[in-house]
Amino acid sequence: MSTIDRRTLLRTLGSAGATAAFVSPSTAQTGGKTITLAAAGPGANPRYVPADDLKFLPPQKIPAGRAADVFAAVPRQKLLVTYERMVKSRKWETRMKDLFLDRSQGLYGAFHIYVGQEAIANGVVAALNDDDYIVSTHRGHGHLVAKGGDLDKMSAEIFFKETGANHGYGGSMHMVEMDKGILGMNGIVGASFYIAAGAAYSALVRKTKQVAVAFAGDGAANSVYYFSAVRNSAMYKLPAIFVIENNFQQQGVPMATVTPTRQISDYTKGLGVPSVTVDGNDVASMYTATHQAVERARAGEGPSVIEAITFRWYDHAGVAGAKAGADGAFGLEYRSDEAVRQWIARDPIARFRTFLLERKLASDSELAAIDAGAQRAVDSSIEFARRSPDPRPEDGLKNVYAQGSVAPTQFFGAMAPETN
Amino acid sequence: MSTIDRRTLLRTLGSAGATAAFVSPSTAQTGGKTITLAAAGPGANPRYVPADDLKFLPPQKIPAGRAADVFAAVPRQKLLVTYERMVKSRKWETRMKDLFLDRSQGLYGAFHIYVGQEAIANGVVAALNDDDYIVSTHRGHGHLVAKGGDLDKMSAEIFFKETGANHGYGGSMHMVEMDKGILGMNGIVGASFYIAAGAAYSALVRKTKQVAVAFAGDGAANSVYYFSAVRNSAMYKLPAIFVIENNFQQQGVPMATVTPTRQISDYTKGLGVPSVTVDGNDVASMYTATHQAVERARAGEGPSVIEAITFRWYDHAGVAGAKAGADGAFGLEYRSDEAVRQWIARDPIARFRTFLLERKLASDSELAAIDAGAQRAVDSSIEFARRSPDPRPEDGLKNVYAQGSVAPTQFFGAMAPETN
Amino acid sequence: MAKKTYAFAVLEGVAQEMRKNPTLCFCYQFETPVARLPGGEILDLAKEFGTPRTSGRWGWPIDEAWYAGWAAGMAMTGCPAIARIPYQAAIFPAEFVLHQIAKLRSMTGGQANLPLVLWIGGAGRRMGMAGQHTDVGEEAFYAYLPGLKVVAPSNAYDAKGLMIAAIRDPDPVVFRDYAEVRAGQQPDVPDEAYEVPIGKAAVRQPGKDLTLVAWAPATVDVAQALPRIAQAGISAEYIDPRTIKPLDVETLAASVKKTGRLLVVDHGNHTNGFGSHVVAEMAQKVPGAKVARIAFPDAPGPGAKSMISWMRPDAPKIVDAAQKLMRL
Amino acid sequence: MAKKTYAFAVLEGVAQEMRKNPTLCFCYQFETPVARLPGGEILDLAKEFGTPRTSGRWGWPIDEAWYAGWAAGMAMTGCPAIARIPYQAAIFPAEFVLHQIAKLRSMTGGQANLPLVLWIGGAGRRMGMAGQHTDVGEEAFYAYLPGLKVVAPSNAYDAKGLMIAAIRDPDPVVFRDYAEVRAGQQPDVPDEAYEVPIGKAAVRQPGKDLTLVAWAPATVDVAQALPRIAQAGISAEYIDPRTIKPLDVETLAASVKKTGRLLVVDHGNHTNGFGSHVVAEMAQKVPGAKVARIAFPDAPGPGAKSMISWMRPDAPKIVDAAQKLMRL
Ligand SMILES: Cc1ncc(C[n+]2csc(CCOP(=O)(O)OP(=O)(O)O)c2C)c(N)n1
Ligand SMILES: Cc1ncc(C[n+]2csc(CCOP(=O)(O)OP(=O)(O)O)c2C)c(N)n1
Ligand SMILES: [Mg+2]
Ligand SMILES: [Mg+2]
Repeated sequence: MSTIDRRTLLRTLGSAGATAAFVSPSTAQTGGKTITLAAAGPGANPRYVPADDLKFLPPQKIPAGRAADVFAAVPRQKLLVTYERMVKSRKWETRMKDLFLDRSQGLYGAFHIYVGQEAIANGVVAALNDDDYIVSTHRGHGHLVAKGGDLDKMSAEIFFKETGANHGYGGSMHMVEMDKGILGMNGIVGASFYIAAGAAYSALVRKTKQVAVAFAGDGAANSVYYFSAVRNSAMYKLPAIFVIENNFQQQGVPMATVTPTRQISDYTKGLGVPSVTVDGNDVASMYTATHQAVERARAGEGPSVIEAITFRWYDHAGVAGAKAGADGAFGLEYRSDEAVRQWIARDPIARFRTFLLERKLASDSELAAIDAGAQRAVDSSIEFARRSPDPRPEDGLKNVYAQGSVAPTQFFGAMAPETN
Repeated sequence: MSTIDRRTLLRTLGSAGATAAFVSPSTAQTGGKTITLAAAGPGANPRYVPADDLKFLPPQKIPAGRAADVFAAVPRQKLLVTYERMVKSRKWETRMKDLFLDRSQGLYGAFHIYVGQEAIANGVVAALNDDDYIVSTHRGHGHLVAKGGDLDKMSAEIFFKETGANHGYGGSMHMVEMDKGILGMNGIVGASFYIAAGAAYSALVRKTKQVAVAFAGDGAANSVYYFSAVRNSAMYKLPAIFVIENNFQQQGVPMATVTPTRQISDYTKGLGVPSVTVDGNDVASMYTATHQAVERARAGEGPSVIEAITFRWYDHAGVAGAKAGADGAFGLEYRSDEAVRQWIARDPIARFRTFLLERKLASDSELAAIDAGAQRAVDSSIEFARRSPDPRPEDGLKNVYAQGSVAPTQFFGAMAPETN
Repeated sequence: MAKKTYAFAVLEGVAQEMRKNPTLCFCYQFETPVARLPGGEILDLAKEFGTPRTSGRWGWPIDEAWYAGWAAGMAMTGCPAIARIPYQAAIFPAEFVLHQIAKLRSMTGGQANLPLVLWIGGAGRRMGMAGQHTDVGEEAFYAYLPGLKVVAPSNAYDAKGLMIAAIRDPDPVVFRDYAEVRAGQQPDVPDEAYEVPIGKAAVRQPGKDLTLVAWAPATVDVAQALPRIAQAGISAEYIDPRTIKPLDVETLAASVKKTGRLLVVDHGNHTNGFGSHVVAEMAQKVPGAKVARIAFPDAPGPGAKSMISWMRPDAPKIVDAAQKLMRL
Repeated sequence: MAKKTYAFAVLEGVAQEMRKNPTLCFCYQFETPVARLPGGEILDLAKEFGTPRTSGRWGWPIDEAWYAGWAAGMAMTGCPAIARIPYQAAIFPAEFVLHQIAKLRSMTGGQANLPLVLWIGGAGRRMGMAGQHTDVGEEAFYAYLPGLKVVAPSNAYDAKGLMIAAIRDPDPVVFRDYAEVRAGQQPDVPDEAYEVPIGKAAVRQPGKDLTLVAWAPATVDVAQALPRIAQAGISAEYIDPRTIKPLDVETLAASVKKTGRLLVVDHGNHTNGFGSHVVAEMAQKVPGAKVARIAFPDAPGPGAKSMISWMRPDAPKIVDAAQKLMRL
């Protein structure tokens, strides 16, 4: 056991972060490398100031190490698909951000941008099978794209069209594709933990060896559902993986002001559940950590927790502080612009791109072609959305139950004027 | 760090159990002796059979060691008061048990017997000041007596009389004495955690240095309120102490079948909250562990968790399997009679008595006088209860709000027949 | 067809469906699913289906919101689920039910299926338990939630039939299970599986002077009151809605139209109990009808017998109310 | 007396009480208690009172049941408390409120004091948010709980006065805080502290043909409907109950007795929304009155504008309902 501070760890050990863990009774069982991190964690800091998050910057490149090697050994085709989805996710959200900024487009509703966190969704999903489950959050566009979500349906849903992922009922915060194992985004902080644990139990009953992943934020880790879901998953050795995306922010609340421990992964250490903290902007580390958790899950050994350190580039919701054609949101009072700039400089996609090139896993022109294809897919999805019809007003009474409609009690005598 | 099994630990180290802890990042801070216990803990045992609880028997005597010495140094008067309250608690419940068994007495309502666990309430309360708070559970008669609860009021409440602790509104499960810092028993598993944490916060605001103790069972540790209360108490460094009375039983559910860790104190280790497991039938260990937690709390360092290993002699509720004039309930299908017998052989009161005698802190006749006095107090409290009047029917409409009565809507037109 | 306890009847229904559907699962806490017939027949679902399909011999931890979360994740991924919530915890899963179980179908535009049953205990207005253990009427809250169905059987026959209907229903159903109903007189219960249709009220007794409506625990008191109401010369049409949501408004309204008078007996609280909704619906559907309700007062149930028995809307009060309503 | 935003008015009330009472405390999540007047005046309760009396500059973790637990422990031990619950979590504290906050006084025979305010947000029937973020009407659930009081202001004046009354009240009070009310037109708000009495309805407009009842978000639509109802030649008496529990039944009944007609407009769901209770109370108190209600349908609010705006009981539907009710 060695004791070093977090930043030094991520700088020098790099992808070893994928298996870095604080003292955990169970770490030994997972075969992971055990590293004790010193008091540099962000939690429990009453004198917190926004610039604090600068202390936790990852290195600018995906560092050499075990995780990088493991990831590089993944079939090239899979790596390219992963890259493509990361780019699609980035371009789709960036385009949507520009559309939201342009008032004349008439977009409305919730819109939580995932940009900056793409290595997490994609590193995790790269380690899953197609029939594994994911459960997402309010900030989940990127999770959907990573799991193969359909951009046409997603765009149409943002436009609240009948052709949308949820036929216009859900919007940005509730998109779903059940047949791809996407059990949906969710607007309630903490809900994903229970749904994923329930889905994991279902896999156990059906003996399918499927795994269920709950994505959630640093804020969600304080939900009463979190510890309960992990504890019950440990109790019943469920094939569940809890991915905590620690972007240091909960709306405008800095993570350090509400977290009593140095790392969020500490919460579950006492349960004997492998709980690691990794560099969430490093797709190789995310893949490797998830791969290990998946193996454990499929072997019937129970759940794992992966805390992924990252940062969101935009505001909590909407487009305050953002500009069309430019990355990041600035001038927000709960964080420093310097932090945003530094984290943009650790762009997980740029890091992945460099990795692919340096390891000669792809050529520049190959990647450029993927980039261009992604842009075309994004653009055509928006055309699809625009062309699609709005839901009919009275369809609001449908889909409450499997069959039929509920009564239109907004009208006197529960009948619309025309029929009254 | 040494690794030994739990039973050996309690046998050989005895009262050292008061500060025994599993690896916890914070143990070092508390100055406690760190001991790693091996896989002998009862948790996560799918092949659980009732006889398992026999593996966790404490020694028959309060063992020599640090805790015993610390406790022996407590002023004699305090030790005798503690002994007296333990005896009162035992005799009061035993008498009530006999009354419940005698159908002709007409007792009714909830009745959860604490007998066998008295060292916990009394060891804890001996380390508190009079103005500290306790919050209790459905199984809380013993907590009340330990905190100086009034037997007359308690008996009258069991009889649902106007003179009762709750004027007949509450019964066995809700008794309260606000001015003694007894914030009440509570029928909802897990509720005590939040109320105590809130009271601890209040002490912080009022700068009184009061401490708040939540008593709760092993079952309650699985309530979503538990981890939340400890985590928030850690976050705000609240002077709260969470005492988990692990009696291996949750109604008829054995603790090991629903607890994924070896010890319940493991749950909160990840929070950096000192979390120890001690021999709950050893009043000296309970006192010493609590004393340490109280010092920490008053110093503004935050909460502690104390898991106390114990066993209840009677059924979960009521008097099934019990006999008038005899100790313990037998023939219950969720536990072995052998376990009950063995635990009765570790009677915390007998252990305390022997301790007082062996250390020459009291003479046999002194203790006999206390025993006799306690019996008189119990008997006269029952006479008091019998003599007291029933609440008036219409008083059920009172005390819903601070003022006035609510409407008697059980009558047509919300008026009783006589007045209608 | 045989005399069965309520407990046996419901578990028999669950067992029959679990035999048919190998992915149907059942979780519970301390209420291990074992029931016996006087004849000796034993149903032991924990033994028959084992874990993970049941919570096993010992049951699950005291963490009731989790049961609802589990059921949701299960149901969405091909394992219909029954989650039994002890009565003390009837409201623990409320948030998860409101925002997930009840809404997911609508929020996903119809794509999320949640075939699950929340089997939620009910305490009853009994002496000696006090406050937290004397509640009735949480169906009022669950009925408020769009996307849920709610049933509240008042005997073993309906309980078995409604449980089976709830299991087979593609939507989430709350099944209220009241202690007083379990303890009451039971009709014969067929051995085979059958459904009592969700959404259909039972006209328990035809009559012409007034319509008496009661469900679940209040039916115990109404049963005692009925002969005395008849003796008083009043012909009461007695209806047990059985399903709280969707409420069988047609059957109720037809009766109130005929009798012109409605008396709702509710063991829930007065303010916004489900009885309020029944009265409101009838007042609107049958203008001019005389509507009334007696309910448990807006107070927690106190422990002392003297207080809580006076507060209970019991048979004498029901008879008195019927007579007064006739004089209005 | 000055033009104030709703947010400023309420925080001003809280600040004034916190200045008077050094143990009154206030917790919140992301809604940091800062408000500004156009003139530049800034109220910053986090700064003024600091921690531990407030949740400070950054607020508390996303763990809303804890806020209710905290408030209970605080209030029982001499620190009256205000716990602000974000609208997404309006039901998270439900269990703790039901079994502890609402019942402790009764269960202890009057000995537990719980002077606390649960300041609970309300979403509103807005487009684009869908399901979990479009709820209205959770006051129906809280009003059901004996031991609670519930207020639902519809403008800044009432909000400040009801907040102060709630803080001073010895009993636990739920204060509903709806986004649409905050955003609406506001009357002048006095600078000094004052109470709007809990339990008193406001007759907003006298009339003789029908009684129109609406509270909180529905008042926004009613305000638009009133001139058109008048144009249609209908004299509506418009009452805002302001307090949901205890409901001012006398004021309402006196009006319905006078007009003979009641129209309740409710943004809550139809089944067992609080509107059901208002209708039921009036149908019983004023036999023969014509009672009616329009409410949001029993469906989660869908995201698409086309659907949710059609479902909203808005001004045209209110006018239509008033006209139809007159023809009944
Ligand atoms: C139970 C609940 N409380 C509050 C909210 C409001 N809310 C929405 S997102 C959010 C912040 C979540 O932070 P985190 O979990 O870190 O996720 P992030 O937004 O950073 O991705 C909050 C407070 C909610 N949706 N649900
Ligand atoms: C939330 C909740 N669920 C279930 C119950 C029913 N119940 C009462 S006591 C009890 C067992 C509690 O076990 P434990 O916490 O270990 O305390 P013990 O009875 O052993 O003292 C249960 C399940 C309850 N009161 N509250
Ligand atoms: Mg975050
Ligand atoms: Mg126990």
